Amino acid sequence: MITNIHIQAEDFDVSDEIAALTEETPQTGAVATFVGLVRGGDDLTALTLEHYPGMTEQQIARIAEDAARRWALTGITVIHRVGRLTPGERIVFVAVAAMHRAEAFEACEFLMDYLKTKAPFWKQEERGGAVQWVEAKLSDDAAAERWRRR
Amino acid sequence: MITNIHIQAEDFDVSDEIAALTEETPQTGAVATFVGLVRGGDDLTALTLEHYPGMTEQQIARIAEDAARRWALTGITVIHRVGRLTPGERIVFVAVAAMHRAEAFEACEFLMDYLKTKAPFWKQEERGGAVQWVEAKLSDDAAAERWRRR
Amino acid sequence: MNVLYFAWVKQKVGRGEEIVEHAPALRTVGDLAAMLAQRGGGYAEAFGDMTRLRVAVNQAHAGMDTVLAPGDEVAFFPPVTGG
Amino acid sequence: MNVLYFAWVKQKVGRGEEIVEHAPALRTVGDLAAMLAQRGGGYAEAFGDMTRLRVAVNQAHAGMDTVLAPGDEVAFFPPVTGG
Repeated sequence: MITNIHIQAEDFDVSDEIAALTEETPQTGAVATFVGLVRGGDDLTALTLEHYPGMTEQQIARIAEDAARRWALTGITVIHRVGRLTPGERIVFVAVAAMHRAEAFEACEFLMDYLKTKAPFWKQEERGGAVQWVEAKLSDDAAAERWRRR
Repeated sequence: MITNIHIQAEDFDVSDEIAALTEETPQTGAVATFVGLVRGGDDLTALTLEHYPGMTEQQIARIAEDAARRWALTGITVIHRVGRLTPGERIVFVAVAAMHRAEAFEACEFLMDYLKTKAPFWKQEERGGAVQWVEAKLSDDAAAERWRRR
Repeated sequence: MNVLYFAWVKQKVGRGEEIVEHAPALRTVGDLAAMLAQRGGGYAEAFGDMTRLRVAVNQAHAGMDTVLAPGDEVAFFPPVTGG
Repeated sequence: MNVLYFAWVKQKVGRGEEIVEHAPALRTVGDLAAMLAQRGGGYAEAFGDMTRLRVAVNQAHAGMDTVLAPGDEVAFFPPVTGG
């Protein structure tokens, strides 16, 4: 099992990340990925993301280990950007490689639900000149919660 | 809703395909993708894929329309390669863009289940010198079947 | 009618497509399959057990009892194994 | 102890981190938060309603009754809003 976790200001290339994940695991048959983008509209000018250096990486590593225990996986990559991002820019990337697709899809969704609800990131929105911290959403909590019952 | 469907011998670039899908839809916040690779091991030398030109494209277009009716999506790309492919090569790609991640994930998995079970593709395996047609798997049928009940 | 063959059906009959004249005796897909099986050789092998085959008429999934018309495109193939 | 602040907590208290000497009166996270609230100003705003805050001790999620020790890293922040 390969695990890559990066918290970074820089953008990433999805093709390169998938290649890095699958090149060393010839048994991989399926790669499920997720790319989160800054959604335009509603006058949004930019998002600024902050994290807790050290704890964030550690928490994501723990979640990745948990996923690897639940499903038969060959690799996981998680990239989360921080800093100021404008509409259309990539924020988050999760790729899960496995022999079969069902495992790859489930683990990818599981990791995203946890990143959204448990990993220490905070988001600030700029609309026009005004800047405001984003409040946590209950729908995201519900998405993460469903994995407990399994 | 943007829909791109390609049956082709050539390889594709995942980053380019995601960019093409999201560039014109600023409301997209989530892109779920799936990449299927020729799995190495078991002495597999190559796969050769055949399709039913015309019917295959038409069936996939219909499945994409069905997905767009079931979930709030902003775009779908399906690429399926045909011809001879060796271990590690990409066979199939599905990308689903949506405002929110749950819809993108579900529709991506739905499309993959249908591609595996209903779209007119046939796969031949080469192991050593021997060439053999792949038999349809019941587990794939079960995966596609679960979408009927929803 | 244009009759198409895919995968191992194509290999057994030795061709990818052929023209078969529509006739009263070929009312349904089942009639056409039975006629093809009677040709013997690779055709008999391909069409001997119709439970192993799937069929499409005019690019839509069909069955043995689907009624044929002049100009139809009829395709015979094994269960699909995509992705 | 090293005390860290993130997001709007950091903005209200006007700094990202500070050293707070461990003391018998600061037995738990709740004691530390109450002491910080009593400083008034931005601290009072940030720590006035502890239900709005989350806390980690040594980079693990913790609660108001978590017991503190010298050298602990204590972080206060709002509920997370990642991805």
